[in-house]
Parts: sequence; C-alpha cells; structure tokens
Amino acid sequence: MRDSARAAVRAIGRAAPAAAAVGLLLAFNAAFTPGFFDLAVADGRLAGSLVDVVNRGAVVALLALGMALVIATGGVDLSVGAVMAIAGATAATLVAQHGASPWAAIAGALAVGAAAGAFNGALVAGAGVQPIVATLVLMVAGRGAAQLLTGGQIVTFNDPVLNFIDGGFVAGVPMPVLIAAGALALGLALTRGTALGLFVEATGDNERAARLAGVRVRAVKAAAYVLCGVAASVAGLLAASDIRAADANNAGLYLELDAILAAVLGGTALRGGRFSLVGAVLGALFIQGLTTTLYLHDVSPNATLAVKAGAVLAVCLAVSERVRAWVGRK
Amino acid sequence: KEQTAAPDAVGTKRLVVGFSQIGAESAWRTAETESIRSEAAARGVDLKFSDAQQKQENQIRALRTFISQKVDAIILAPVVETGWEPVLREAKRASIPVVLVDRGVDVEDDSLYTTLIASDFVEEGRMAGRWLAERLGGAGRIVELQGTPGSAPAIDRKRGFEEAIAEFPGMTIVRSQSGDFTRAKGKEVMEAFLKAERQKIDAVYAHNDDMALGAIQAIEEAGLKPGTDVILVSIDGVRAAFEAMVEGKLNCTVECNPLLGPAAFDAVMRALAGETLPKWIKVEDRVFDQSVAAEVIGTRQY
Amino acid sequence: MVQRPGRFRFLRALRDLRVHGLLSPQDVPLAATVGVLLALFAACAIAFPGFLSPGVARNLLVGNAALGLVCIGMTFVIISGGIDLSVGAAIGFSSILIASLVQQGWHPMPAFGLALTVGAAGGATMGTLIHRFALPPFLVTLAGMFLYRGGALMVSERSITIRHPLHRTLAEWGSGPVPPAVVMFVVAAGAGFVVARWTRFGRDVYALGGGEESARLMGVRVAGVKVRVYAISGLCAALAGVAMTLATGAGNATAGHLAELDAIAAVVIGGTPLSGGAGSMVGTVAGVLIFGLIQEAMPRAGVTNSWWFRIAVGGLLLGFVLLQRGLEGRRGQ
Amino acid sequence: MVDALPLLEARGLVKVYPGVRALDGADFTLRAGEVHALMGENGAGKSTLIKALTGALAPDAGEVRLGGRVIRPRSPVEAQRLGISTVYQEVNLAPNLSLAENLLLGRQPRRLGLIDRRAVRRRAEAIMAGLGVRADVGRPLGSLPIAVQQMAAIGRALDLDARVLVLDEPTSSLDAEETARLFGAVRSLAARGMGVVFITHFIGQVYEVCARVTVMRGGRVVAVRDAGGLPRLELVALMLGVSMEEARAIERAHARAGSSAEVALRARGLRRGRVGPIDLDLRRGGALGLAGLLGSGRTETARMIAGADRHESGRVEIDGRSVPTSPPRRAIAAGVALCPEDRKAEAIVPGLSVRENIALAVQARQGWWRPIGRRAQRNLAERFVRSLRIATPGVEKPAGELSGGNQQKVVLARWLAAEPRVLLLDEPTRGIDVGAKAEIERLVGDLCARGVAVLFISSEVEEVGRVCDRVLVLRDGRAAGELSGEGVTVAAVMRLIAGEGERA
Ligand SMILES: Nc1ncnc2c1ncn2[C@@H]1O[C@H](COP(=O)(O)OP(=O)(O)OP(=O)(O)O)[C@@H](O)[C@H]1O
Ligand SMILES: Nc1ncnc2c1ncn2[C@@H]1O[C@H](COP(=O)(O)OP(=O)(O)OP(=O)(O)O)[C@@H](O)[C@H]1O
Ligand SMILES: [Mg+2]
Ligand SMILES: [Mg+2]
Repeated sequence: MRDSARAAVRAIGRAAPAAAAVGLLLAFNAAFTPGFFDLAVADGRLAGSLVDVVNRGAVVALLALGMALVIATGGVDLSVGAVMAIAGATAATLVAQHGASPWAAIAGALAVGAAAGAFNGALVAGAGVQPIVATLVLMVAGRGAAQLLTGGQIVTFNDPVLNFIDGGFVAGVPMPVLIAAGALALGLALTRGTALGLFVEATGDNERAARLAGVRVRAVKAAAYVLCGVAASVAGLLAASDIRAADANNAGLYLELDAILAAVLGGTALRGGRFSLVGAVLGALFIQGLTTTLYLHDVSPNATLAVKAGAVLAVCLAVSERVRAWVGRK
Repeated sequence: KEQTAAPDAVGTKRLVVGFSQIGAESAWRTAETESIRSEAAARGVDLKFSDAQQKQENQIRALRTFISQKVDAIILAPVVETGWEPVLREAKRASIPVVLVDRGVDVEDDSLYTTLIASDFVEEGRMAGRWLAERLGGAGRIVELQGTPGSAPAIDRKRGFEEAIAEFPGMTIVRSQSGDFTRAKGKEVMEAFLKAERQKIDAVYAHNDDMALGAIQAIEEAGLKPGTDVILVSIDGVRAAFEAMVEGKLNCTVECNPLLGPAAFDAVMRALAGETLPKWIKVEDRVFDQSVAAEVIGTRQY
Repeated sequence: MVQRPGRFRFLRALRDLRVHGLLSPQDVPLAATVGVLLALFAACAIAFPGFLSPGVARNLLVGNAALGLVCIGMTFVIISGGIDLSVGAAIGFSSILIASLVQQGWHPMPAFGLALTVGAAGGATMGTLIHRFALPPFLVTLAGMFLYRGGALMVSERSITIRHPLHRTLAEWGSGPVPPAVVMFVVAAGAGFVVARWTRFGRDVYALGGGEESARLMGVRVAGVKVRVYAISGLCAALAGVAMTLATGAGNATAGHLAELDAIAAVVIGGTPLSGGAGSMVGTVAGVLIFGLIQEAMPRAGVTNSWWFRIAVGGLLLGFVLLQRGLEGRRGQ
Repeated sequence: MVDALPLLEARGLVKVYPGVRALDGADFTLRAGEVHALMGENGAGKSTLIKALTGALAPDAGEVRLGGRVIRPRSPVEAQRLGISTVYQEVNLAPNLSLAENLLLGRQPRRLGLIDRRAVRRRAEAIMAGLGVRADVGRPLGSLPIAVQQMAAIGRALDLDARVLVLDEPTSSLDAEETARLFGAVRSLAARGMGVVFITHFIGQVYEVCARVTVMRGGRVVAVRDAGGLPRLELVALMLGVSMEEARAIERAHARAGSSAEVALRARGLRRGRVGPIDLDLRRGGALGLAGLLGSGRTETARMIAGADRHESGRVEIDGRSVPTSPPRRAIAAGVALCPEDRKAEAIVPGLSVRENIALAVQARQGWWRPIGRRAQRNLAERFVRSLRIATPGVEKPAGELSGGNQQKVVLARWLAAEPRVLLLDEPTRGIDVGAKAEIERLVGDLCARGVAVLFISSEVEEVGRVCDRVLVLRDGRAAGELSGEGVTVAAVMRLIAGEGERA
C-alpha cells in the first residue's frame, strides 16, 4: 500500500507545476482581488469571476487534453487552432446557410475534427513525417479551408441548441464547465479505463521497445491525433457558440501555443512518455485565470506579456526540485 | 491552378497589377480584398495576389516578386507604416507606380508612392469620441476595447478618441484592454470589465465593430441592456453593426470604408496615364447612429 | 502535386546511390532535402516563365536572410535537443531597440552592438535557467518570448523609421548587388557550418542531443554547451533583427511575428529532427530556401483570395514533405 | 602487486534514493597496479559506488581520496582530468555520432583549431584495431551491435593515460575472444602501475584477472579479500548473503532441457542483408542455443524470426503453417516473443513503472479494450519481482531507475509473463548476477518443461552449453554446424565457432 501511495504521489507530482500555479494564482487573488471568490446564484445560475475562469478556460482545457495525449506519444499538434476554426465554420454554415438541424451541424463539426485528426495521424504515423511539420500543413491550410467555408465572413447563427453549447446552464452550472469536465472524465476513462494510456506512454517513452512488445504504435499515435482533433472540434463549437457566430479568421488563433503550454505545465514532457490529463486541465485553468486576473487588475496590454512571462517562470522555478535543492544548500 | 502563368505580357495588352494584402484577419479585410479583386476582374486586369499573413517580411518579398515579374502597377495595403523605403525605391527604379490602400507609410521621399487611398484612423477615433461626448453630455465612465497592440489602427483610434474626449474632463476611460479586434476577445474582456467595475460602466468604445458585437453579448449576459444601460460606439460600419443598431443594441458606428477597389484602380489608371495624383485621397467616412441605421442598412455592401 | 516523371527518376537515382553505399544513412535526410529543393526549383522554373533569373535568386536570398539567420541558431538548439521559442520576439525586440536608440541620437553601430549583446545575454540567461534548474526549454523560452514581445512594445508600440545616414546607406545597399543582410546570412551560415562540423563545441552539441546523461558521462561540459547554444540562438535572432532593420530601414516591435514557428519548421524540413542529435547546416539552408521558394512561387500562382492562398501554401508544404519522405525511404524499421 | 599504497580510497560513502539506500557507508580501497574486482548481486550498489567515485553523482556523505588527497570531482570530466577514466555500465555513448567520434569526443585531433576529421578517423581505426575489432568507424554508433559499442566504450577509456581505470561490466556482451583481448590490455595497464576497478558477474573472469575482490551487498561492503584466498563458493555466498550450502545449490541449479520431437517453429531460408539463408527448427520443450562470434548473425536471426526486422526472403512456420511475423505484433499473436539484446534502446521503457513494464506485452496482446486491472498488474509484477529477485523498493518505481541487471530482469519478466509458445532470448543474462543467472537458467528449464520452445543466444558458451540441448553455431551469417544431446560441450561449440568442426 505504501507503494501505491508513492504511485499516487508521483501522479500528482506530474501535475504539480500546474497545481502549484493555480494555487499561487488563487492565493494572489485572495489577497489582491476583492470579490474574486464571490459566488452568486442569479436566476438559478452560478456566477462570479471564478466561474468565468472555468467557463472561459474550457476551450483551452479541451485543446490541452488532446494536446497532452499527442505530446505523450512524442508528437505535437499545431493544427488545433485551425481545426477549431473549421469545426465552428462547418457547424455555422450548415445551420445558417444550409438550414441543417443543429444536431447535424454538431455531428458535422465533430466529424470534420476527427477527419482532421486522421489526416494528421496519417501523415505522422503513416508517412512518418515529423509531427511539427505534418501538423503545420493543416495549421496553415486548415484556416484557409475554414475561411473558404465562411467566405471570410463572420457567419452568425441563432439556434437554441448551438447557443446552448456555450451559453446554457444545467443545474446552474455553465455548459462549458460541464463539457470540459465531461471531456476530462471521458479522457480519463479512455486512457486509464482502457490500456490506451499505457500504450501512449510506452510509445512516447520508447517507441522501439513498445513496438517490439507488440504495441500497435502507429495506431496508438493515429488515435491520439484523432482524439486531439475531436477535442479541438468541440472547442471550436464552444468558441462559435460563445459568440453565436463562426469567425473563421480568428477562432482558435494562436491557441495551439496555449494548449501546449497548458499540457507542459500540467506535467506532460515534450519528449513524450508520461502525461497527466488532470494536469493539462489545471494548466489551462492557470492560463485563463492569469488572463482574467490581468483584466481585473487592468494591466496594460503591453505589460501583460511581461507579467505572463514572470508567472510562467515563477511557476517553473517554484516546483523545480533543483531550485529547492539549491536554495536548501545556500 | 492551371490558369496560373500569365500569357506573355508583351503579347496581350492586359494590364498586370500586383496586390499585396496584409492577411484575412477580419470580414472588413475580406471585403477590401474582394473589392479589389472584383474591380480587377471588371476592368479586365490580371491581378497578382499575395496574402502576407500579417508579416511585413512577406509583403516586402511579395513586392520584390511583383517587381521582378515586371507588373504594371502595385497596390499595397501595408501591415505597418514604417520600413517601406528600400523596397519602394526598388519599385520606383523599375518605374512601377505603387498605390497604397487603407494605411499610410512613413517615408521621407513621398515620390516613392503614387497615392494613398485611406481613411484617417485618428479622425475616426475623434469622430467616435465627439459623438460619445455629445451623447453622454460630456461626462461618463468609459471602457475601451483596443485593437491588436502595436497595430496602426489601434494606436491611432486610441489617440484620436483620447484627443476628442480630452476636452471633457467628465469623460474618463476607466479601463482599457486589448480585444485583438475579435468578437470572442471583445466579449471576454467586456465580461471581465463588467465584473471589475461592478457594472458602473456608462459607455464602451471599441476600436472595431466586431469587438463591440462581442461586448454586446457580454452586456446582455450580465443582465443589462446594451444600447440603453450601456452606450456602445465603434468603428468600421460593417453590416452586422448596422443590424445591431437597428435592434437598438449598438448606438453608433464610424464608417471605415473597405471598398477601395474602384478608387484604387482609378488611381492606377491615372498614374499609368501619367497624371500626378494627390498624395492622400481621403476616404470620406461618416458617422452612423441608430437614427439612420434602418434607412441606410439596405445600401451597405459589406 | 503534379508528379513529373523526372522526379521519379531522381528518386530512383537517389535510392541507387544509397544501395551502392555511396550515400551513408546519415546523409539521406540531407540529400532528400536538397533533392526536394532542386525539384521544387525545377518545377517553378518550368511553371513560371522568367523564374530562372538572377533577380529571383537574389530575391530569394534577400527575402529569407533574416529567417535564415534565426534558423542557424535554431539548428544548434534543436540539434542539442532543445527548442527556442523566443527568437521571433527577440527579432522584434532588437529591431525596435535599435530604432529607438538611433532615434534618441545613438550611432547605429553601438546600437547594433547593444542589440546583439542583449540577444546573446538573453539567450545565455535562458540557457542557464534551463540547465541550472532543469526546466523545460519550451517553458523557459516561451517566457522569454513573452518578455521580449512585451518589452518591445514597451520600448515603443509604434514602429520607428531609422533616420541615420550610415544606416540609410547600409539599407540602400540592400537593393544593391551585395545586400548586407545576405552577407550576414552567408557568413553566419558558413560559420555555423564550420562550427557544427569541425569544432569540438559543435560535436559536443550533437553528443548532447544524442542523450544528455551519456554526454555528461562522456565528459561533455553540458552546462557550458547548453548556455552557449541558447546564446548563439539569441545572438542569431538579434542579428536577424539587425538584418530586418537594414531590410526595412525601420524598427518594429511586432517584427518577427511567429518567426519561431517558421524557423523551427524550416530547420525540421531541413532534415534536423526535433528530437535532436542529428541535422546539418546545409540542410537548414535548404529548408530555409524551400520555405522561401513557396513564398516566391505563391504570388505567381494566380490565386486571388486569401483562403485559397493559404490552402495552396499548406498543399505545397504537404507535397514537399511527402516528396522528402519518399526520397528518404523508410528508415529504421 | 606488492605496492600496498592506496591509490584510490573511499570512506563512508552514502547515497540515498527515494526508498533505497543505494550506498550505505561504503568503504573502498584500490591500490596502484592492481586489478580489483567489485562484486555483488544486482542492485547491491556497485554502479552507484563507481558513479560516486568518478564524479557522475555527488554522494550524500563520505569522502574520496586519490593518492592521499581528498578529491571531489563534480563531473566525469573533472574525474578524467584527475586521472580516473571510466566505462559506465550502460553503454553511455552518443548513438547518433559515428563510432570514430565517440572514441575521440572531446579530444579530437585538431588542425588550425578545427577538427581534423581524417585524423579522427585514422586514430579511431587504430584504437579499434588495437582492440581487435573490425568495424566501420564512420557508421553511427547506434547502428552497430552492442558488443562493438561496448568495445568502443572501452576503447575510449583505454586511450587515456589515466591512473585509475574503472570498468563497470565491460564484458557483459563480449565473446571469449574479445574478453581475452580486453584482459590482455588490462593486465598490461596494471603492470604499468594503473589501478583497475573491474565489475562483472562472470565469476570466472574475476579469478582470471583480479588480485583482490570487494564484495558489496545492500549498499555496504561486506568483504575485501585476496582473490587467491577466496573459494568460488564462498564468493557466491558472500555476494548473495546465503550459507555455503545454499550457494552450492545455486551453483548447481543448472537444468538442461530435453526436447521432444515436435517442431513448434520452423524457419526456412531466412535471409536479410548479409545474414542467411538460415534454416532452423525450434522444438517444443527444447532449448536451441545460437552460438557464434560477434557479428555472426545470431541477433539478426532472432530478429527476423520475431519480425523485429522484416526478412527479405524465407518463411517462418508455426505448427506447420506459414505465418507473417512483421510487425512484431503478428509474431506475438502467433506466440513468438523476442527479448531483445539492446535493453536500453529496444526493451526497457524507462519512464514507466516496473509494474507497467512487466505488464506491457501481456496488455499489448490483449488489446486496448481489455485492460488488465491495476491489482492484477501488481500481482503479476510482484510475482516476478519475487521470483527473479528484482531489487526494487516497489513495483511502482520507474524502471529506468533500477540498476542495470535489475532492468534486464524486468525485461525478461515482461516476456515470461506473456507466456509465449516460442521464446527468443537474445543475451538474456547480460549483466545479471550469479544468483539470478542461475534462476534464469532454471526458468528456461521450467519453460521447456512446460512445452515452450526456446531460442537462447548467449556470448557465454558455457551458459549455452548448460542451458541448451541443441546448439546451432553461426559463422558469417550462415550455419556452421549443429550439435545436439551429449555432443553439446563447450569444447565442441568452441571448435565449431573457430571453424574447425564439421556439420554434426
Ligand atoms: N537514478 C536512480 N534513482 C533511484 N534509484 C536508483 C537510481 N540509480 C540506482 N538506484 C538504485 O540504487 C540501487 C543500487 O543500484 P546500482 O546501479 O548501484 O546497482 P549495481 O550493484 O550496479 O547493480 P547491477 O549489477 O544490476 O548493475 C538499486 O536499488 C537501484 O534501484
Ligand atoms: N564489426 C561490425 N561492424 C559493423 N557491423 C557489424 C559488425 N559486426 C556485426 N555487424 C552487423 O551486425 C549484423 C549481424 O550481427 P549480429 O548482431 O546479428 O551478430 P551477433 O552474432 O548477434 O553478434 P553480437 O555478439 O553483436 O550480438 C551484421 O549484419 C552487421 O550489419
Ligand atoms: Mg551496475
Ligand atoms: Mg547479438
């Protein structure tokens, strides 16, 4: 049992940077942001800055979940932002221009996300192209495709089902929170409830060994990209639903970096191997929490970046064992 | 992609014009691209197009490519104002007239370009400021949604607006953040503003319509009535803004016309005909508010 | 992509070389990259009349000198098994720093010197953090990127034209027969090539990329190598910033937007795997030129809207990497 | 050897890892001019002691003296400069660099400040030739057989005119011939006054070259003896911490399998590159040994059968039916498992726990949707930790943090757990202590008794002789002869390897 306790500590240890980051941020806000922790229930809905953070953080959290898996296989997916744009554009144009039912639109968006993931997977696992280049293709071309769908316009829709995806509440809890939590639960079930997690980690850690042990390394990699694509398309739906429009030009722009950051803060090593889905979500919450905090304190946009840099470094240093050892020696 | 290679320019009399566009970051820019493209088609001009994806390097590269292709004229929508002297000088040496659209360039020798067809961003900011001052009676708490940090319209629209409201000590900008010119960011930032200011916000000034449209949603979701509880003024005048005005949710938009195609090709033709053009052909922008929105909306093309 | 029979013949020839042992396995990715570059150039020359002119070649060099400079530093970083996301922002920072210093009355030369020093020192600092505290390079250099970009905007968010006679002259040479930026690129690439191949430091970088623990046990001074690698990358980025001010005669805080991504992609296309331990400067130069060729070809391709433009860029990229993979053949398994 | 002056001395070294005291107050003395064996079971702390002596890690307590002066090398470079040259246990070289560069990294000959690549090549060729290895020094090290890599590591260390030479299991992949050459070199270095520390699990080699023996157990030194006055059995007893009787039992626990006539796997005309065509039959309940010199094609043969490398021609039949073997998953599905030779590159998954490493192959065969529960995995792993005596504080420890021999046991456990019908073992006892080696040899016997067909590759001919009922000897990628039954003797195998025998 001591052994399993140690395993648990290790698992938490991986997510430590993100957990510490979220902790620091909460502590900061507790001290300096009046009303940050206020929770109100207005018209049976939970509201407050904290809710906003989770609510807004859902998009990056979804991306980070998929990204963590892909990174764990030893890859990276730069196309998630573009896939968000395509998914949003698909859903919006289906509903607004082709009169499709919202359910068909959602299905279409998810299918497009899966197809995008399959494309990346085929390039990486099938053709053996380096992940960063393989997914760069879709990062560039994908946004073009999304713009092609929308004609470069912001396609607005007003459909109760689509609006509900981001704007709805179930039992007072905002939908994005539920969707992100659901995705996390699904991700955990898929990786820890099946052998996928083990295979992903083995593949990312030592691909040759995994192959010789009989793991279908290509299928594992492809699956990671497909899951990542689907997660990105859900994020795209959220983003579109948020503004009740598909903005193919801007949806998900530069979010790939946030997603990678969240995953890495969450304890997923960029070289592949061990990953932590909980950590990835915490990482995403940290990023969003930081953004929201900066808004609340009205830090000038030009200084925002410097503050972000400081925060990332501080978090890294705070959890680095070497720093502790070093400080201890002094 | 087979229609690619132009037939030898010498054989046919078709005019070849290169157009270096910044990117496709907004519907506004798409409208501008489309305007130039359709005008080229209407006049039978062979248009060479390059999308720089927001990078000046790419634009400079595209200009050099146009020059080496010996195009007849170049239309340039510069991503930043500085840094064009060397490449414009190369164009001049090759006797290729360059027409600038929607944004000026900072060069000492203004013979380097033929003309600039653009709105005055600073003036747009002033117009928005003046309108808002009048509407609020010279006093009010304003939040500002800035464009992308460092971009010329963001800088100029901020400056113009600040100039205009400087005359009214009662008007204060209580918060100002970047919404990156996008709806999603506009909404997100507005959400935070509403929380932070505990809803004591009289007006929103957004550097473009998209951010204002995002802010409207945030205001609605906070349980307030945009256009009544919070006054909104923004810039661009896209169709969606007019729709929002008709619905009473947006109060005012300052036009910034992207349909520069006709004017640009007029300028190209005149330049090729040897005429000298004024250095700035100012696009006259107007202020539209709710009072005229309904009647004007039918005439909007973008 | 249109596959021309000629390319297939080329492919076969390359395979033959390999089979007959004339091409050792390590050189295959490099050969494939160079092959793709040549194939691409040939395709452009056939498709676009007037492409085979000195002007185009010159544009290619001038237009990609800055990216190329960044890539040289990035090659070292990636070979060492790291990554540097700060380079794009470092370009912006050094470019606006130089411009604002000159605006305040500095002579351009000390301004260049300061920018290069800042670049190298910044890189060295990141390298030190990465090594000393065993932090992931991705996070540290991402923080560096935020800092540089934020710092650049704080120096001046408005871009600044550099008005100084010397700088003006240098910038004008940019349109002449020997553009300074190209000279810088060529010299740096040559130096990079020599350092990577013929110095102990260069080989230590490869050893480090092959495995940090092994390298340490083999006696590589890991700390020194890492710090220097990031310092070189920072220096190259600052050089690219200088090149940028020369190419434009201005400084701009947003210069180098997303250049880190282009640089990483160009280096990787050039046959340097992101996992480190392998790669070459020649490949990187080829990768940069492939990137440049795509940009060079696009305005000629007759696409007239932004989305098709993007799709075509992505499609071209796809074509090249697939062709490259085809030339490399299945390695390993 | 009479020179009693301590050259290198360690006092009270302590190194604690989470859950393990790898060094627990270890003392060690090396005299100038002696070859000193460091013995102990897997995980006893030998490699850790070496690392602490040579600056590869900082001990938590204790001190090291060289020639009487306290030294505190903070890195292997510093230790090298002080005159301590080391070959670490795992081949710790750069697999991506060429063999030549690996030999000379950090001291490449230069001209005008630049590396003289031609001189590098020449000097590297000379070093390898001096060790009697024919190899293309321009090839990336990682593409060369493990044995060549090991020789390269030795070559790298020998090149220095050091005062102390430390060799951590340098012979684990070497043949008799290379080993003999290495010993020749070691003896001459010692004769010139160098102190040599030599770690091995081959007890015979200890008596061959070493003057004194230090035995470690559980991070402590339990005995320091002259090799001459230490009977073999007592050494084993000291290492394993058992009584003499138990040691005797371990020493004798060599079961030789006796095979049935039923052919489980039949390979015909396998060929890839310069290896082949090879025909071989693996019988149910029998162990076929593959013997041969370095580069004779043993590894390649096993890899072709298991689908790790695709064979260019030929076929593999199981129960009389031809089966596809590539990718390896296919071979595994058909019941054929390969425990590969290169543990670091192809077998151990360092970041995963011991439990996950052991369960990996079983899980891979079951597929994604039928996960083995954590508890079942743990039971499985714990069973093997016990039976193979894997020294680890628990099954959740990352496998990469185990000692080399224990990693090897984990890999072996992975394949034993998978219960294949045909098991191909390529150097399975590499770096494994006597106790566990006996255990593994016995396990092979058990497997055979349960009807598994085993292919056993080992560079230790004695071991092949002990374990296998038939031996196929390869030379230059072809079968040079086969021995079976009573004909399997060390001498006979050696004769065939040397090319004197006829096809038996
Ligand atoms: N990096 C590490 N982290 C945690 N524990 C470690 C690490 N390295 C070694 N250990 C532990 O220290 C102990 C001693 O290991 P060491 O490598 O010294 O054994 P060894 O005597 O060399 O064994 P072998 O014969 O198998 O090589 C082992 O229990 C091992 O698990
Ligand atoms: N000295 C060498 N130099 C280069 N390549 C070699 C050398 N020795 C072996 N090889 C390569 O190894 C292959 C066969 O060796 P293999 O590893 O199968 O032999 P082995 O009998 O298992 O020897 P080992 O003791 O290395 O395991 C050959 O095809 C060859 O490519
Ligand atoms: Mg050891
Ligand atoms: Mg072998």
